[in-house]
Amino acid sequence: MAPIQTPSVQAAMFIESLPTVAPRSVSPGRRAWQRFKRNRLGFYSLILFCVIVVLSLCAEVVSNDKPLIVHYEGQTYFPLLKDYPETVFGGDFETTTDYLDPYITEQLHKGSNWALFPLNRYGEATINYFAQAPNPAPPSAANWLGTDDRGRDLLAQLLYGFRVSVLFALALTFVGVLLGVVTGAIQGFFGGKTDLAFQRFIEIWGSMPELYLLIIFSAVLAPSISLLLVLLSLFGWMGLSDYVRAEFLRNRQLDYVKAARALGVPNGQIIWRHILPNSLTPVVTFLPFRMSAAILALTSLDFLGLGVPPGTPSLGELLSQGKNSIDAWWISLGTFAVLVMTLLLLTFMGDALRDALDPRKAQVTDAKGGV
Amino acid sequence: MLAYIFKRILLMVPTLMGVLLLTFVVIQFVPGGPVEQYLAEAKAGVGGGAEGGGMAYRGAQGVDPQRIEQIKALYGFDKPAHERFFQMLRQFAQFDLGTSFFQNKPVWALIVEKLPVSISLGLWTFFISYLVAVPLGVAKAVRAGSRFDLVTTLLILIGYAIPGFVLGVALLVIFGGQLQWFPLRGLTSANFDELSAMGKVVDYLWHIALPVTAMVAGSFAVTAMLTKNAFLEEIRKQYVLTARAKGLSKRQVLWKHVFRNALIPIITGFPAAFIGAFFAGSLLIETLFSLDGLGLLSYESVIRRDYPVVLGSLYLFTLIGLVTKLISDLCYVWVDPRVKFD
Amino acid sequence: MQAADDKLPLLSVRDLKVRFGRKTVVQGVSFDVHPGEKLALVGESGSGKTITALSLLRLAEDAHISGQVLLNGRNLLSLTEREMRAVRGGDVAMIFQEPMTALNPLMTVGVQVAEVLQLKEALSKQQAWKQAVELLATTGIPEPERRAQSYPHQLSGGQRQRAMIAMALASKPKLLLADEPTTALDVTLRMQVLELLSDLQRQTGMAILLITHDLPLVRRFADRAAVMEHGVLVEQGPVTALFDYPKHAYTHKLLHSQPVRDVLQTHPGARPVVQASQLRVSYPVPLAGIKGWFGKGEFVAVQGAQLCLREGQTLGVVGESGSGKSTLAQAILGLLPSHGELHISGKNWQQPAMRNTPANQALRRQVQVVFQDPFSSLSPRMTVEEIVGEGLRVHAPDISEAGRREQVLSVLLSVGLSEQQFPGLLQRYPHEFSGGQRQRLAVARALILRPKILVLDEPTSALDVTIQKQVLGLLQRLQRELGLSYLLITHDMEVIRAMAHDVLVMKNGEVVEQGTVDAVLGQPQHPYTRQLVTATF
Amino acid sequence: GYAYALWGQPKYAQDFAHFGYVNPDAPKGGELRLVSNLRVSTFDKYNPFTIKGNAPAYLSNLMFDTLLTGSMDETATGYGLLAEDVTVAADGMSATFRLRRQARFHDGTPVLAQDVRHSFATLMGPHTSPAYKTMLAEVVACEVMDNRTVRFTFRAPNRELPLTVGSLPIFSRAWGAGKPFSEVVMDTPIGSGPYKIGPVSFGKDITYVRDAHYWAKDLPVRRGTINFDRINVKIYKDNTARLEALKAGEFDLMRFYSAGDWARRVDGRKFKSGELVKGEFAHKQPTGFQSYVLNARRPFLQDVRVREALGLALDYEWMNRQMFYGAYQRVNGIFGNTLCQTTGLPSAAELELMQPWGDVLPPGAFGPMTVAPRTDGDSSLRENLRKAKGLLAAAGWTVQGGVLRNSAGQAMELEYLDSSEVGQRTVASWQRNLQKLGIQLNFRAVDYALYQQRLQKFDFDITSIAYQGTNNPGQEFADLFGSASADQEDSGNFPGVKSKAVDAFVQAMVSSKTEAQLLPACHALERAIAHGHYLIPQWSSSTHRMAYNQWRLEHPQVIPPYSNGENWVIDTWWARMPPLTAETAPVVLKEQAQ
Ligand SMILES: Nc1ncnc2c1ncn2[C@@H]1O[C@H](COP(=O)(O)OP(=O)(O)OP(=O)(O)O)[C@@H](O)[C@H]1O
Ligand SMILES: Nc1ncnc2c1ncn2[C@@H]1O[C@H](COP(=O)(O)OP(=O)(O)OP(=O)(O)O)[C@@H](O)[C@H]1O
Ligand SMILES: [Mg+2]
Ligand SMILES: [Mg+2]
Repeated sequence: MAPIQTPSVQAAMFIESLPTVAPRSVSPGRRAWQRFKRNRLGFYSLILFCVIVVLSLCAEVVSNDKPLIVHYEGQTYFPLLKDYPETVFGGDFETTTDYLDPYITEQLHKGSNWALFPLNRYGEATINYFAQAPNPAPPSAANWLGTDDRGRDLLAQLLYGFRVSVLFALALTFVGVLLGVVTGAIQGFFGGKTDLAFQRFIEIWGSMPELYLLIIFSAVLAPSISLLLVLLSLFGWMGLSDYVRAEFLRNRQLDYVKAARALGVPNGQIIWRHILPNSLTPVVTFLPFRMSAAILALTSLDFLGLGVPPGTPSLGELLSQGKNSIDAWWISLGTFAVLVMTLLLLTFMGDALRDALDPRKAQVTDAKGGV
Repeated sequence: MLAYIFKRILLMVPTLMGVLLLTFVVIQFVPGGPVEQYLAEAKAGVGGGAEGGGMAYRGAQGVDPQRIEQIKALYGFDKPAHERFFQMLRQFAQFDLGTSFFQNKPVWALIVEKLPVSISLGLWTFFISYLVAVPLGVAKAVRAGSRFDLVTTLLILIGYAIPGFVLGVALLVIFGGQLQWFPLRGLTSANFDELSAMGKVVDYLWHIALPVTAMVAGSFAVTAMLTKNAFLEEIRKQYVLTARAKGLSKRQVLWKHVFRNALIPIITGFPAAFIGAFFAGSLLIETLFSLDGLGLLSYESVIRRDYPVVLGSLYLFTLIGLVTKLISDLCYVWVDPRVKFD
Repeated sequence: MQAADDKLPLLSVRDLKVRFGRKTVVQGVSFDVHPGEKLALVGESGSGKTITALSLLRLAEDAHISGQVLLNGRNLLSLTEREMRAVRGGDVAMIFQEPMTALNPLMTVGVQVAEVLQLKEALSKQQAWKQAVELLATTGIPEPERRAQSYPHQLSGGQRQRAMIAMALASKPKLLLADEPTTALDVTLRMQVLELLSDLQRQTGMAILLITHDLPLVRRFADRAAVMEHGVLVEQGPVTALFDYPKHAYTHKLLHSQPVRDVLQTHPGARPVVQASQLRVSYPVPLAGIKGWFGKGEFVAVQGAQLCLREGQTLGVVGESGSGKSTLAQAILGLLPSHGELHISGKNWQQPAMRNTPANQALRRQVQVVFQDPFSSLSPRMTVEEIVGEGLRVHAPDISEAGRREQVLSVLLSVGLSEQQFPGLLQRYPHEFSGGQRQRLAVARALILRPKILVLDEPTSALDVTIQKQVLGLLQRLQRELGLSYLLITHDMEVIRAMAHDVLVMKNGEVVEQGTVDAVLGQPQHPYTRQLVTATF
Repeated sequence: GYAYALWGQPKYAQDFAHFGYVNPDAPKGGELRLVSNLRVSTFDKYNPFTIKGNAPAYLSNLMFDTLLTGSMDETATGYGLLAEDVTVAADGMSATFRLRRQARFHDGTPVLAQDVRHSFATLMGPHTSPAYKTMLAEVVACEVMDNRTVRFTFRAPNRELPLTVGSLPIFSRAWGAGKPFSEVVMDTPIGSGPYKIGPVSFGKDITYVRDAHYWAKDLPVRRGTINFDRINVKIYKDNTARLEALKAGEFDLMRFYSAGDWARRVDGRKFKSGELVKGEFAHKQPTGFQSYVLNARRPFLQDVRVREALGLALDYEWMNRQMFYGAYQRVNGIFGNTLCQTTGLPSAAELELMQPWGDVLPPGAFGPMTVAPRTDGDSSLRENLRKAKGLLAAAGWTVQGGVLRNSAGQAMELEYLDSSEVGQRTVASWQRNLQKLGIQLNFRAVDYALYQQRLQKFDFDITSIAYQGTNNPGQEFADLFGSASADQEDSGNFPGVKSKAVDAFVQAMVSSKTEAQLLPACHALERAIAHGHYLIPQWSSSTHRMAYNQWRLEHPQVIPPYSNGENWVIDTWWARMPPLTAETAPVVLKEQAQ
């Protein structure tokens, strides 16, 4: 076999003349993106989702118990960026100022002093200490969405909780999908002994007494989000793995895989470029659900003391509060609204992603759909 | 094929051993075993008391070591771990699942006792969710992008987003407590035995209406979306054109031709869900509606360190799970003769 | 049977236009088909023949159709979906071009045929099944009862095609749209099928719209012919008139394109690159009843085959449909387990051959293949650039992206696919092509690596004669210049004559005759070979 | 005598006709529907004494009589029930009970001394809950003197022991005869109590039916009590469901432990119509001392000033207002609501006890008794925190860079250990206030079993413990605060109090022969503990909060001070016959509900 020659020699062998114009080409990625965009709902969902995530990422500026700027006795302070002890503003303590304290508020409004507060005056852990109504309190002028059962502002909780939950969910979903797809692909593609052995491993691993494991861990380690991420990732991939395996078992027998084999394409590439794109249905379908499951999983372990570190705002925690005080409807309702919205946006995005991955999807929007 | 099945069945033995060994080893490291539970009980007073309090406590002296030895013997902890493990294996080989530490019953009896509740909830949930979700998914695929698709997505997602227990509480408060249309607890009324056959059926349905609703609401979304996407994947393939060219109606094309092709992802979850319907409980729903099911049993046995129940039910359910898995693998071949495992 | 002009046409197509997005692929086609008439639609590959046929049934997906399609005076384009359903399969049936993808992979072919009978003839399940088996038998499928219980992937290309035909004929349509119905059939079977069609026509007065590249077939079979180029009907008329006095330049070109033999002389001393003896290939088949639980039966598809392909030469393989040609090819490619001696460039496939071990992979580069059914062998989610460029990506990973694209474009151009013709060619997906175009993609994919050995399973069956000539010319030139060896499977004796040095004739899984082209085709020994040679029209 | 009083004389004379708080003419009949308040929400046996399994609620109380029975308006007196006579030996080393002739078990056989001994032996045996062994550790033996006389002998004189043995449940030897006690599971208990087991829906509900021929129904101690024909106990596994069932009228009475539930969630149609009412019944039960326990073994918490400072940061008034709906009183000291409760300056007797320990006692101990810091009225949180800051500074802790550090530069970071996330709610405001002092208090919730294990090993900084109060303090305080138990794992000395003074006071308490000796010892102990700031007092409720159906139930006017909620109801309430309906309910009842 002669070595591959330089392109020009090669080209000359086949044809009389080279094409005169360099082809204008749209990369497959771009085409996929265009298909994604064509799904309006999914596209706008993506935008909205990004906006909300960005908003929650700068939650400190939107909702905080610290003022953005303080002008006190001729000097300007930026409490958001730096902690000032209370003594700076005429208080008693050298610890970080509580700007909601009436004593401090009074100081800040004496004479020419002023302070500019964020839109919502509560941070992620701020207790509205100076409220009068017992906790949880219904929506009021001070707490627009009410407070939760320990007197924290619900709006702030939702904002910060969304941030924690969504970032966590993204990470968990990513890891879970990655592991699930890789393991499922390997089992399904190679089949035979590989499949047999790996399946047994999964069966054993899957029946691991997760709860006990967690209890053991909780005895040794303090809860943290990253620990939770690791623990949940260890077990979270198996369901998806089965689905991917099933798809692979079917698709690996198809003719185009045979063709790729005949071409000498290495296994990795066959898996990655040929079979995987055609086996993504369950993956894409489960994406939004995995996200929301991850959000809920944040609380599922609370009773073991392995949930989110206590005091961390999370949607799951709010949900269980809502269950415990069913009369405080604003807690359940607010949390529920955020959850549904997140899930909806994710699902619409999932739909659009499915379209993007489907080359047969109509090129034109007004094609007659369906069978 | 039979050779494959045989191989799989043979492999179940080491798998089961692996599962049991793993759990057994883990259990050795869990803090707070039954002996400790017993000791704590010796000191703690009756629960209750004002809120914020931790463990209720009334003064007491320690328990003498001899007693502790006695207690250890009572729970079988006087023997070394490996001996206990092999004893357990011997038992399990004869399908003797042991006796609960804390309840006066063999594990078998406990499981059998809880089955009616679990089956009631599980089976109904399973049937309703599949019978609704699969056709819904198909309809959504056919009308992908239409308003119908949008609205149903919205509905099933709302159902999915409400956690079962929250919905359960809401249903319980509204329809059980306030309106009193449905009973608040149990699977049957107290006077069940006196009812006529028809009355029994009505009574039973009346009781499970709320819990099943709470469980089923969240179960549509995943299956429906999976069905939808699996159908969308298939619906544009060439053989669908052929089927249409034959003059088949839309429904025939969908159910006779596309369905089977789209089935693999659906079937992956199906046997597990079906068997799960018998044995999986739902802790929160069971608690909420005062139903004595397997969900509660497994949770309590873990929390209270009732190891015989933990291991016994693990053994039984793993065994069933392994068989289920085999069945679902065989289903792939049945659905798609091209699938081969070797 | 000349259709009377005064009779009302059964089908009348007026100014049919079909558009995909902004691209119009059928540009105002008009023609009539009278009851009992056989109209042949010929034309360049990719000229819109299939799309036209599909449009008649309103099955062209994502396409915008305008114009008029009058069936017995009813405009099909304005019917409701429900009314259309009655037309499909009942009044108008269709034989699809690529049977592998057109058949439902998870239903046995028997069921698929019976389904039509149940639907249109309202037969019971058992009756329908019985009749389906009979229908399959009439198309010449051996062991029809067993084959009816096979899934499409368990059939040979020709068998699938015949299943497709049986399905279309099952409902006794008034109009049959036959899109390349005989490409995978050998000459004798082709005759048998045409006979069958003619019989039916005599009985029921069925009209046929025959789409084909096979001009001799048209001449022998059709009443009238229409020639299509670039979505336009350039010429139509009675066959004899059209063939004898073509008016349009394209028609002229079509009629005078013939594969030309332009191959090097045989070197008896050339190094053998594929050598096989006592090759035996079998498929597992399920056994009936309890036995099926314990084991599998065996269907021997190739038995005791012996062959030798020498460097720089072409070994033609001809034979009955279902005789094991594709099976033999796949065994040589190491895609099926085989018994017996098999050496590729002096090496063996590492067993199991299907496994992609490094040793096998190295061998694979030297042996490339064009599958019989191009559509199913192209990954549906890969673009042309990825599909064609894949071999380079794997075997010459150091070529730059741009370099690779250039090579892809040039090889595509050499099989007659150019960017000018198809804007955005590289980014298209397989389903956006015509059958012939897909076949050329498959050829291009195999050629780009310039393998030592090329297995070509019906590489030109879906190509019109002009393109066929171009592709065969290309193959010949490559063989001359680079010394490639071809294993060429085909039903087309013209192609064999033009390309092959040696010929091997197969029947029922056995090699019944082999020798040089001249020897085998000149003095055929075996009765089957004799039949083949004489039946060529 | 007919009764035994721990201190002084029984309130009721020998010939009393009935207890003062009962309605002797209460009508008998009707049904009381209760809800189970047990943590484990099912039952799988009828034997309440064995280790394994769970018995139904109230079974033990309703089915077994005891030798003595208490009255609800006294703290430590037992009146003969099964026993017609109780005599404590002069040396206090034994107590002898003489059984009543008419006493009968449910199977009609007489209650004999052998049964008492059998009950004692069984309870002390290997198959029963360890709590009995703990309770009876000081009892050496139970001897049968004759058929109707039985004597318990004690290891050491202890005034409380006669009451303890007097409260043992007595059951027949015939109950599960021949089987090891651990296998007596489903055998219907043979006791001599007023109720028998009626219809049962096993594992779910149980109904107790009054024994029409109850042998003791005319005894003065039983007059006017046990008025319901049937007592039905329903089981709900979920709190919300239980609450809804109450509102729906599925049972007649429910006791509330959560201020939030009581204030916010107890309402609905039946409350509006007056059928259900919320009753708060004041009692005089010991408050107990539910507290945040500071583990003084930990280096950071060794300094009493630090511990006091931590207490100053707790804003109880805020919590009571914002979270408890004002439902609680602050706990003060360890003997709240008992005779032993300490106030003001130490008396002479107390000083006499305390003087020898002047150097080990906290300096404040000789001053007035501690009063928990307040944040309302004149004092404010800011002021308390200022004070705390001062104390911390004195102890060498100052704020550096926003964090409280000692001279070694260590930051004050403490962990609050709890067994469930729920506790976070109450601690949150404390955490916030401590933050102002620069103290980081981390909340850590662990699995219940793990929590217990860590408590046993004293592996915590701060936790919360609901110490039950008692009217008769005794030996248990050595376990709670004694030096010996401080080093012994698994003991009850969670704060790690290790003080010779405390040991001495406990010793004085235990060995006191009269109330006059006892009280100063208790006061001294209470002062030592309170001024040591080991416990940050929490709160207690001075009422029983019970919602009940007043159309179906009636209760006596006098509320006995020492009753414990449900027992009072079961014993002394009676059914309205016939029950009222919306039409027949008098306006008063309806108005009362508004
Ligand atoms: N889904 C599609 N999207 C875009 N273009 C398409 C699509 N399907 C077919 N085409 C284009 O339409 C043209 C006509 O295709 P058609 O299948 O009718 O050709 P044909 O005449 O049947 O050719 P052949 O003889 O090769 O089968 C081709 O150029 C093809 O590339
Ligand atoms: N997977 C399979 N299982 C069982 N039998 C099969 C399978 N694949 C092919 N066969 C049978 O093997 C025989 C040879 O098939 P093959 O595809 O090699 O024929 P062919 O010579 O290529 O025919 P054609 O010209 O029609 O393509 C046929 O009779 C076919 O039915
Ligand atoms: Mg075509
Ligand atoms: Mg073939």
